Amino acid sequence: MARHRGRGMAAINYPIGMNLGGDPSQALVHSNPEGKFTVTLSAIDLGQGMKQVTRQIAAETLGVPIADVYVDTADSDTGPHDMGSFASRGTHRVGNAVAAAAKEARGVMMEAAAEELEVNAADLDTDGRGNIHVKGAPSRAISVKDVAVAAQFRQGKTIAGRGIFLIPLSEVNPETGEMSPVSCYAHACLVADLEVDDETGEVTVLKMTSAYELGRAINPKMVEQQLVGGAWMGMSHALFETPEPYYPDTAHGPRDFNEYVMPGPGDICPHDIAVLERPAPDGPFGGKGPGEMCANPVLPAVANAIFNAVGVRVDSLPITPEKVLRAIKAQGGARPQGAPGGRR
Amino acid sequence: MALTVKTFGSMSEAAAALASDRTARFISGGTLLMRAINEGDTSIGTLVRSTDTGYRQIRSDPSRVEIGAGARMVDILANRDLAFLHPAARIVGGPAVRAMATVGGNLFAGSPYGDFTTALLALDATVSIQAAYGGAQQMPLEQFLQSRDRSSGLVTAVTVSRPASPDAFRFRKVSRVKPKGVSVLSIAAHLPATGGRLSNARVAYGAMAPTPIRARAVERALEGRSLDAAGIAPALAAAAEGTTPATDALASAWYRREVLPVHLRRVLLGETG
Amino acid sequence: MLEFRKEYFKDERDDRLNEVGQPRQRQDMLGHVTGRTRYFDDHAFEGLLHLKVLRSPHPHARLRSIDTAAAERAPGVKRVIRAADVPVNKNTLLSLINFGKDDEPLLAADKVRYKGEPILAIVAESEAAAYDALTKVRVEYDPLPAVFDVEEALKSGAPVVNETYPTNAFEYHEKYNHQKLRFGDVERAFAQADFIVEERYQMSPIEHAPTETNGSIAAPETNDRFVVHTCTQALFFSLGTAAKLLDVPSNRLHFLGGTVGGGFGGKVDSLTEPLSILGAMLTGRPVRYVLNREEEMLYGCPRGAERHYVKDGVMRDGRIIARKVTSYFDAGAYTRLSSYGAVKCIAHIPGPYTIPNVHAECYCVYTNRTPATAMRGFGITGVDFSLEVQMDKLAHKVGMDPMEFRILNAYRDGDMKAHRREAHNCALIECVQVAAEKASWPIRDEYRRMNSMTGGGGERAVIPPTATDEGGRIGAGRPATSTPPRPPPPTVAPPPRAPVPAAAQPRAPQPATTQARPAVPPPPAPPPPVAPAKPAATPQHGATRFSSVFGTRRR
Amino acid sequence: MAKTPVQFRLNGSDKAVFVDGGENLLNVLRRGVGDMSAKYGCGQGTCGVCTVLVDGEPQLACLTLAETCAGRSVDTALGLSDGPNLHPLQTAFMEHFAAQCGFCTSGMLMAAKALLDRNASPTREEVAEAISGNICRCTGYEPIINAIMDAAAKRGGGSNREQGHARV
Repeated sequence: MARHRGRGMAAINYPIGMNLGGDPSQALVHSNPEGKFTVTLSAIDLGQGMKQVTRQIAAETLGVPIADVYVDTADSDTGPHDMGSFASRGTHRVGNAVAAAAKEARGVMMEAAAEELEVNAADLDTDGRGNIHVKGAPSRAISVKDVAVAAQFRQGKTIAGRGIFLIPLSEVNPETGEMSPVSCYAHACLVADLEVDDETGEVTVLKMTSAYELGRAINPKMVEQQLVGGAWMGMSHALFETPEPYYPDTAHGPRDFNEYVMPGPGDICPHDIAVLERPAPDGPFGGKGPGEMCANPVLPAVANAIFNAVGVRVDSLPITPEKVLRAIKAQGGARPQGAPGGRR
Repeated sequence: MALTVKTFGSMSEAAAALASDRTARFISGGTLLMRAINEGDTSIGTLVRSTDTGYRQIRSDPSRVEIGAGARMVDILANRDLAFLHPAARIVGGPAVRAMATVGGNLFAGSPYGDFTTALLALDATVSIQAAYGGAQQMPLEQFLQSRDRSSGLVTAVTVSRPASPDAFRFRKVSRVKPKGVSVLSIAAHLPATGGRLSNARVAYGAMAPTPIRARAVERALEGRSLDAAGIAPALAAAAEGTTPATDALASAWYRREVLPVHLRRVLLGETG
Repeated sequence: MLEFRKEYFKDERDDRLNEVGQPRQRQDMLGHVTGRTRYFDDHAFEGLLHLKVLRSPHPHARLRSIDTAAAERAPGVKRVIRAADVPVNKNTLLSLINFGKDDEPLLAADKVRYKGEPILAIVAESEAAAYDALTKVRVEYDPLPAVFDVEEALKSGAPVVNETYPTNAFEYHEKYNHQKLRFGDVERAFAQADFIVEERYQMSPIEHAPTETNGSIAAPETNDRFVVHTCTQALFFSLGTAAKLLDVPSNRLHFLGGTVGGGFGGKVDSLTEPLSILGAMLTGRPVRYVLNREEEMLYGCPRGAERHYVKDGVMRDGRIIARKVTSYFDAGAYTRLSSYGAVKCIAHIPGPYTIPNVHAECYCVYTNRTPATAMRGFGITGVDFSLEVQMDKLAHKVGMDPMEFRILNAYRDGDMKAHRREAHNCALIECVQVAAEKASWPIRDEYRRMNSMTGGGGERAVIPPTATDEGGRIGAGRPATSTPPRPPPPTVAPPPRAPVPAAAQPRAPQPATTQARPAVPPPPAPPPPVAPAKPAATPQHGATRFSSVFGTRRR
Repeated sequence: MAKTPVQFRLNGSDKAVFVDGGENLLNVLRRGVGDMSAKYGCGQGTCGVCTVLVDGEPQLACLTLAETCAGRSVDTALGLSDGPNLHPLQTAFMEHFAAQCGFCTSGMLMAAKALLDRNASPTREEVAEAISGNICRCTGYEPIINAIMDAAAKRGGGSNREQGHARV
């Protein structure tokens, strides 16, 4: 009986957004007479944080505090069109649309402020705390609230903006596959350390160490949510999950969460993450989108670490204890491959 | 379609109600029956309940323990006198399931559930059954399990022998998910020894057949042997004898048979992992 | 444990921002922890009815007869909905953007193509009443032979799963039974390679398993409209799909959602909304249709299975000179989104590496199983698994450290990718370096000094002479399976060129010399070539929103 | 159909409802009295998103026959806060970003409360065990475990906090 340690790595990139029918998103931004803003969308928050990501992008673009912005989404009567929340498109596509709408609204706001301060709008800036001031002369200022009141009740201006982001669809060449699939990519490299029980085929992931490049992290805590939870899902895909455990045989499909196995709270491991930010030139503040790619490097890294531990290649997902055990038996026993990358 | 719930103060009344209605089922913790109802099982027309307090009681004496069929896993875990059963009770579901699931219900849970029953089987349990009309009867658990789907009457209690010593009783459940998962297999073993030699060992398996089963061949192979690598070798060789494990979403029959001797060895030698 | 490595790419960022980059609390968090967040099912309606569907027990069968008389008389039943009640009972999800042919009924009409396919729906006063009535429906089936393996399905004589695609493969460009990628000449490169590694990879289906199952509630609203509370991941996709199937103007549907209990791709297919609305239309009452967990697990559309054959030619010094991939996406019985997954797969090959010869084919194949759909990492997750395990094998084969092997072959700014677009904004090398450092995985100094901004471009930006072929033409018989036929002599017509990304990015300056970069082997002597050319600078195709991506007309 | 009257206490307030035969507590809470905090996730007892406390014990509302709650006390996530003052678990979940889609959160909180009410200073393993019947598909459990540990520490327990991860 033996447990063998193994270490494996994988590196990946991931396309942000999709190439179908163009990939448009729209956003509307408007202020109430108190200078408080509402972003109106039809994007979906599935937990990935769409509402908060777009809220921060809007606040940053408008130059107002986060508390002065709320996002209202997914009422088809009021929210303008959006393709949907998938393909890692939310931060990039919807974020760009929101930035565009907020920019337009900010333009009106600055014009209204300029009229109140009797200066040129180009000479004004926001302080991010709810005030607009003359560049270089912070005392010549007016609050966003006063601007909004003036715009509504004196100037007859709507502090509002519309935004759309569209990457025109790119035809795929039937002969060569030539196309512009997306505009930017996120990147990752992940190291998995694990242990394989050579008598039962059971794999225990002990640690993950990773570097993710995601463009600008719009909200670092939400990036962490995605990366930690996504890597868990990657581990789950690698070792546990499928509704067809004997694919292509369709029998024995799981009917509940007892039979559809996923790592439990006792199966998780420490994950040491570094985030790199190479801003996407066409992303909102350089944002890309970590939502999907976070899981992807875990699957091959785990498979490679199993090889490192016991010398067997399981090229079929999920890598169940049964597959590992069968491979070890076929090989005549575990053959540890030594430690790549030195001590662990 | 319309369900009727009937509540009785005594088990004998409940047993009579159960016998008089083909669509009646006795509901205890509800973890099996309520799921079936939620999923549209239309064969259930009546739910029979009992508020009989005796149904939940645990009575112990120095050699035997009688556990009311309505005792829940948390009741077992709260009872210090039943420490030998705690490992088997603790692996039933999560905390909420353990606050609902009863010992009686576990007897009816099909593979890959019902691992508490595996432990009861290794402890030489007998089942007390209240007949529809008339008195109570006792039946060895092993015999009960063979006929449980056809059983009439109402299970009121389970009685088990105390293990010879705390170390003489071992229980292991193998799951894919930690800390809570259903059974790839489970093993319970009562290993009384005198002078380092085993005698009358009882070994039971869960998820190695449609119901928990006794591993008779293993028990025979352990008779008079010592608990060391050489002593248990014949038992390991006979580990899979009599098993008919299923292939399901968790594991194949091949895998269950293949790792059974490994886990049996780990149980017998007290290895971790 | 999470740290930001701000020193990387700091010259490309302005970090002086007020809100972006700040760890602000989520707008929805207070609602979550107080139990007050409202999901689609958290809306109360007086007189709510419940809808359940009858599902096929067979993976493939003709429907001989359906008798609903007893079910209609069952207690609490308000309405039985049959295929004939669906105004437009054929759709494909991507028809809204003109991709693919309508191939899927809302309720099976004459045939079922997977186990669990909905045949009819019952709307009743309670879920229990609906379940009870389902047991009273009598259906006679004539079972048909079924096929479950993607390569078996492509063989001649295999059962036809979906008559819309009689060869069991999605049709690309109305011409091929797969999507092609051709870049350089892999066969010549294989002949020059020091090692060839050829492997097969398989990913089983994966269920999204969100804690909230798919569902919706539809209710008559004032003004002859219907309000729909839904967990959809794509509000207007679902609205458009429902409007089409029910043949109603889109402005008669008022969709509300946006707060969803997990999706991961499993809530794009609009599984419940059309039937909820139809139920509300036919009964005049609010109707709730929510999948139970077993339905969600087995019939709620998984991430489809994928099979990838990867053949690589690698030199002793670690350079990969050719990569050939043949991929099969198991769509199940209907297209849903799998057709696009295959395109995403093609665009992703050969992974984040600069390889001078690449050849790939991806098939979207129909089998008699639950239709697959998108899931987190769609079209990529299974490819990355295959390619990165393959990379590990290649590194092992040439005796290189796997980290260094990745860095050596990594794409860099200015490199030409196999789909004929220049790479920019690359960061693979840096990720590998940082992960190695954090994991105390030693890599040599020369590999630590490399970066994504330098060493790319130049001859790495050249589109090589490319051999094309017409293998897999629709109507030319079933394709071979694991090894696609070697094509006939290449065509001569140069392929049309699609646009360069409109957002032409400022590129890091190219170094005058290229010593630091790994050499790309000179392209092999050109076969009768497709003339390489720089991609056109202006888009050839405009942003016509509803124009066809692939020339497949909407039905 | 005959309905049965059932009275129980919900988050400290008396409720009276009529239930159908065989109706479960989850349905009664959601459709009977309008407490939507407990969710439907499976109806099988395998996901935990309907976890509530019945007389202080965690139970799965979907598997609880409603009429067995007569005269008993039911607590849900809606009753967790004291007016506008959040329960320490709620605060900790917020601080640790321990929710994404939020669908499992109500059940997680109640499972965690059941633990902390009995064990003021749980170990990581005990926390993992306490939420082992609750599925979260988003977070990977790590932030949830951290939040519960933190809430315990801030309530004065937490002496068993330790490095490392739960392996139970």
